Amino acid sequence: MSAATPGGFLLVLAIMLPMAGVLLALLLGGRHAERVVMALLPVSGLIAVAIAVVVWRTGAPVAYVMGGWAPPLGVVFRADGLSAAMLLTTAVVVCAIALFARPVFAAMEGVAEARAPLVFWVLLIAVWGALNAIWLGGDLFTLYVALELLTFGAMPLVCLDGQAETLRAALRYLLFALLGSALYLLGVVLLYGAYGTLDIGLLAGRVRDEPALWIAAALMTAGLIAKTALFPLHLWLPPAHAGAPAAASALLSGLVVKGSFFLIVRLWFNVMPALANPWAAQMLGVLGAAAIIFGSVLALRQARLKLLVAYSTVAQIGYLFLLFPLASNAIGPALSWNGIAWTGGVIQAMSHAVAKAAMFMAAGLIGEALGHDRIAGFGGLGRVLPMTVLAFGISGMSLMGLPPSGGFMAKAMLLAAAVGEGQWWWAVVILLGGVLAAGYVFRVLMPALAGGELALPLCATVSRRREAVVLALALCALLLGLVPVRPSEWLSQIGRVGAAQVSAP
Amino acid sequence: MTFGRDILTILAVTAGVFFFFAGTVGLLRFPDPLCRLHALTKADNLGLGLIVLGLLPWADGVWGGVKLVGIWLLAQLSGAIVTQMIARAVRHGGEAP
Amino acid sequence: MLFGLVGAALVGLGLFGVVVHPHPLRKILAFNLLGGGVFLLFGVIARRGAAAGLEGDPVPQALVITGIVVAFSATALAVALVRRLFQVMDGADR
Amino acid sequence: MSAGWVLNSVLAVLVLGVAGAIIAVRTLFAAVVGFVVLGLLLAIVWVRLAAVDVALTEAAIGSGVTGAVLIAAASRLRATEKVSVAEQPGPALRVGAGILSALVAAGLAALVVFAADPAPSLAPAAVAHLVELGVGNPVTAVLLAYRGIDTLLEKMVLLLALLGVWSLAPDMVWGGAPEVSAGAVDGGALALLGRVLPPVGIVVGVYVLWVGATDPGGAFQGGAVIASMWILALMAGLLPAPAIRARWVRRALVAGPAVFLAVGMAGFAWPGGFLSYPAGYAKPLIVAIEAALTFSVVIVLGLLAAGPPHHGPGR
Amino acid sequence: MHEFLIGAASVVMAIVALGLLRVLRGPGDADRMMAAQLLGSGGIAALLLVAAGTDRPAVTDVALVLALLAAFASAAFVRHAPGPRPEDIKNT
Repeated sequence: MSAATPGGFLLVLAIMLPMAGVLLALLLGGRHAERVVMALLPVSGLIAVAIAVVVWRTGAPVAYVMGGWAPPLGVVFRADGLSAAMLLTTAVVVCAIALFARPVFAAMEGVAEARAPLVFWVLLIAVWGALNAIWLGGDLFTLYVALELLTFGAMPLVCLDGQAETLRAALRYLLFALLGSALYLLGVVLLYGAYGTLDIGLLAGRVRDEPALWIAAALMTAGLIAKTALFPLHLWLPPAHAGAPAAASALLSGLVVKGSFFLIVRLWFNVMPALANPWAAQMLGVLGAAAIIFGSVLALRQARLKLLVAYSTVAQIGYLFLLFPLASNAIGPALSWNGIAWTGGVIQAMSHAVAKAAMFMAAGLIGEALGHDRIAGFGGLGRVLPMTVLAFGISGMSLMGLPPSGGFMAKAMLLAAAVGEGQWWWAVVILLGGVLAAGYVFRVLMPALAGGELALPLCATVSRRREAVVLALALCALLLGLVPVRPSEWLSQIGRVGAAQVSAP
Repeated sequence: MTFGRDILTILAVTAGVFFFFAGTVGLLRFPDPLCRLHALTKADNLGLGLIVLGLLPWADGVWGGVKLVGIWLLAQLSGAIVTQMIARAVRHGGEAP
Repeated sequence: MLFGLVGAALVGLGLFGVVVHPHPLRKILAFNLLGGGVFLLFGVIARRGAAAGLEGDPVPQALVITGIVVAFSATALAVALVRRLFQVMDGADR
Repeated sequence: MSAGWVLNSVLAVLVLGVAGAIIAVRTLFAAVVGFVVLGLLLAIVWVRLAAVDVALTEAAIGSGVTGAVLIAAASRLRATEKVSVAEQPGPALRVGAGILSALVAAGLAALVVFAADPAPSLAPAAVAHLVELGVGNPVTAVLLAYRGIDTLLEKMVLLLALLGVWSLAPDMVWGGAPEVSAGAVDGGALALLGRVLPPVGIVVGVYVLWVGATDPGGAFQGGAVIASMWILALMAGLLPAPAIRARWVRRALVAGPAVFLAVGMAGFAWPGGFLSYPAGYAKPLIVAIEAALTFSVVIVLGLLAAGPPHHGPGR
Repeated sequence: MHEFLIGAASVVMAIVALGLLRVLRGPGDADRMMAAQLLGSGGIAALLLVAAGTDRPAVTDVALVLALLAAFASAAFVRHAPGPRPEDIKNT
C-alpha cells in the first residue's frame, strides 16, 4: 500500500500545529490566546502552500502513514489536488478572518481573560485544524472524529453573544449536526461490516454494487446533507450564520459547511467512483437546484443584510451539488465534460469560501458602522464606507458569476458541462440562479451607491485596515477567475489520478 | 470436594435469586414508598451477598475473592447510604402517605 | 445477530424520537439512543469478526469506545446549551 | 437452547422495552432514569458481545457522569415540559417520522440478517503486532498505537466540548467557578458518601487504568471512574469547585493531550514517524501517555458535569 | 455448572426487570430511583454470574465499576431532588 511520500510530514504538521495551538492558547489563556493564533497564521499558511507545491510538482497525492501502521489496521492521511486546493483556500480565509477579528476580540486592559476573545481565538484555530484534518483524512472514522471536532468548534461561535435567539439557533444547529454525524457514523459502521476497512483507498478497491453499500451511502449522504444545510435541510443555517459575530459567520458560511460537503465528494468520487448511481446523482442535483432557487428567492426577500447573505449561502451550496450529476461516472480524460464540471465544482467551493467570507465581513463592518443592518437604511453608504461597499460588490460579482471572478469560472464550467453533456436543465437553473443572485446583490448595492442627500450617521468608525483586509479577500475571489486553466487541469487530474492509482490493486 | 463446592454454589445462588425475587415483589406490591424501600434493601443485601458467597469458590485466586467481597461491600455501603438519602427525600418531599 | 436486530431497532426508535419529540432534552436522549444502536451494530460486527484467538475484532471495539466518548461530549455540550437557553428565556440570569 | 441464549434474549427484550419506554414515557425525569438504566443494560450486552473494554466504558461513563449530567438537567428543566407539549408535532409528521424510522430500522435489520459470511476482521493483523508493542490488550493497542490519531483527536473533542460549555457563561462570571454543591442538602448522608466512596473509587480507577495495558481497561475508563468520585465530592460540598481560570485547571486539562502530542512528535525521530514508538519502549510510553490522559480526562469530565462558571472569579 | 450460572444470571435479570414497571408507573421519582437501584444490584449480580460462568475474570471489573457508581446516580438524584432544598426547609 501507499507508504509515506516525500513531504508527507507536512500533512501531520497541517493538522497538529493548530491542535498544539489550541492546547497552548488554552494553557496560557488571556491575551496570549491571540498571540498564539497570530504566530500560527504564517507558519500554517506556509505549510498549506508547501503541501500544494509538493502535490503540484510531483503530480501525485502526498501521503503519510500514521505511526507507520499501514491501512487497513492504521490510518493514512492523503493530500490530492482537491485537498491542496481546500487547504490553500482555508489558509487564506482564516488569515483574513483573524486579521479582521483582531480589534473585535482584542484583550481588554485590566481584564486577565475575557470570555468571548478566548473562546473565539481558541475555536478559530480548532476549526482550522479540524478542517485540515477533513481535507487530508484518508480514513472514514478519523474523518468522523474530525467532523465532530469541527461541529464542536463551530457551534459555540454561533451563540457567542449569549442571547436567547442565538442560543436557540445554536441548539438547532447542534441537533442537526449531531443527527447528521450519527447517520454518517452508521454508514461508516456498515461499510466496515461489509468490507473490513475504513481506508478510502482500500474501500475504493473493495466496494461492490450491493445493498450494504447503498444503504451505507444513503445514510452517510443524508447525514452529511443535514450538516451541509442542503435544501430541504437548510432551516438551521440562516439563523445560525446570521446571528454569529461577523468573523464567526465568515468562518461558518465560508468554510465550515464545506467540510461536510467535502466528505460527500470523497464518498461519491473516491470511495465509490465507478458505482455512482445516476439516479442518486440526479437526485442530489435536483436538491441542489431547488436550493439555488429557494435560497436566492428567500435572500431577495430579506430585510436584514446578514440574513440575506446567509440565505445566499443556502443558494450557493446548491451549485456545489450540481457537481454530482455533471461530474459523476467519470474516470475519463481530464478535459472531458465531466472533468470540466469537476473543476468547476471545485472552483465554486473555493471561490464561494473566499467571496462569502468577504461578504460576511463586509456586512459586519457595515453593521458596526451603522449600528444596524437593515438594507432599507443603507442610502449613501457608498460614500462613507467606499472600500467595504466595493468589497461587497466584488464578492457579489463572484456569487452572480460575472467575469472575471472565480464564481464566473466555476459557473461557466458547470454551464458548459451541462450543455455539453446534454443535461440542459441544469444550465437553466445555473442561469436563473445567476440572475437571482444579481437581484439580491443589487438590492444592497443600489441604495448603498445611490447618494443619500444627508450624510449617513455612523455610530462607530471602522478602521481602514479592516476594510482593506475585506477588500483584499474579495479581490482574491476575483483573482481566482484569472488563474490560467492549467492549475484547474491540475485540480482535476490529481483528484482523478489519486482515485485511480489507489483503487488499482 | 468438587461436588460439595457445586452444591454450595447452587444453594447459595438459588437463595440469592430468591431474595431478588422477594425484593422485586415487594417493590411492586407494597403500598407506600418506605415499605418498598425496605424491601429493596433486603434484596440488595441478601440477594447479592448470597450470590457472592456462592461464587467465592470459583474466584480467580485470593485477589479475585477479595474483589468479589469488595464488590459486595461497595454495594452494601452505597445501598445503605442511598436508601437513607432516598428515605429522607421521600419524607421531605411529602410523597409518603 | 440478536443484538444486531436490537441495534437496528434502537436506531429506528432513536431516529423517531429525535424527529418527533418537541423538548430538546428528549431529543438529546433520543439521539443517544440512536448512537447506542449504532454502537451496538458495530459491536455485533466486531463479534462476528472473532479470529486469531480473540473473541471479537478489536478495531471496531476500540472505535466504539472513541464513539462513546465523542457522543458523551456531544451530550454534555447539548445539555449545557439547553439549560442555558431555558435560563435566558426565563429572564432570570441566575 | 442454551442458557446463554436465554440470557441474551432476556437482555434483548429488556433493552428494547427500556428504549421504547424512554421514547414513549410522558415525563422527562422518567425518561432520564430509563436512560441510566439502559446504560447499565448495555454494559451487560457488551459483555455478552465479548467486548469487555466497551462494557467498562459504558459502565464508567453511562452510570457515572452521563447520569449526573442528565439527572441534574431533568430536575432543573421540569418546569419546561409543559411549554413544549404545546409544540407537539402534528400527526402527519409523526406518521412520516414513524415510516422513515421503520424503513431505516428494517434496512439495517436486513443487513444484519444477510450479513456476509465470513465477516471481515482485522483481529489477526491487530494481534500480530502486540508482541512488538509489549501490550497485551489489543483494544489498547488500537487506541494508542494503530489508530492513535483518533484517540488524540477525540481528546481534543472533549476539550472543545468543555470550552463550548464554558462559553455559555455570562460574561461577568468568566474565569469563575461552576456551582455544583448547594450546601448540605440532607443532613450529611451525601457528605458521608462523599467521604467514604472517593478513596475506594480512586483506587478502582487507577486499577482500571493500570490493567488496561494487558486486560480490559484503560485511560478513559479509569478517568471516568475517578471523575465521578470528584463530582461526588464536589456535590457533597467537600471540595470547592475550581475556578476555570485557575492555573492548575488549565495545566491539568492540557497535560494529557500535550503529552500525547509530544510523544507523537518525537516519533518523527523513529522510523515509524509521527505517533510511532521506538522499538522496545512502546509499552512504557503507552502507559505514560495513558496516565497523563487519565489525569486530564478526570478534570475534563468533572468540569463538563459541573457546567459553566456560575459566579465571578472575584468571590 | 457454567450453564447453571448463566441461567441464574438470566433469572436475576428477568426478575429485576419486573421492577422496571416501577420506573414506568412511579408515582414518585424516588420510586423510579429505587427501581433503578434494584436493577443496579441485579445487574452486578448477573455480571458476577456471567464472569464465573464464562471464565472471564475481567468481567468482574465491570461489576466493580458498576458497584462503585451505583450510588453515584442516586446521589445526583438526591442532590437535585425537587423536594427539599435548604432554602425550602428554612422557610417552613
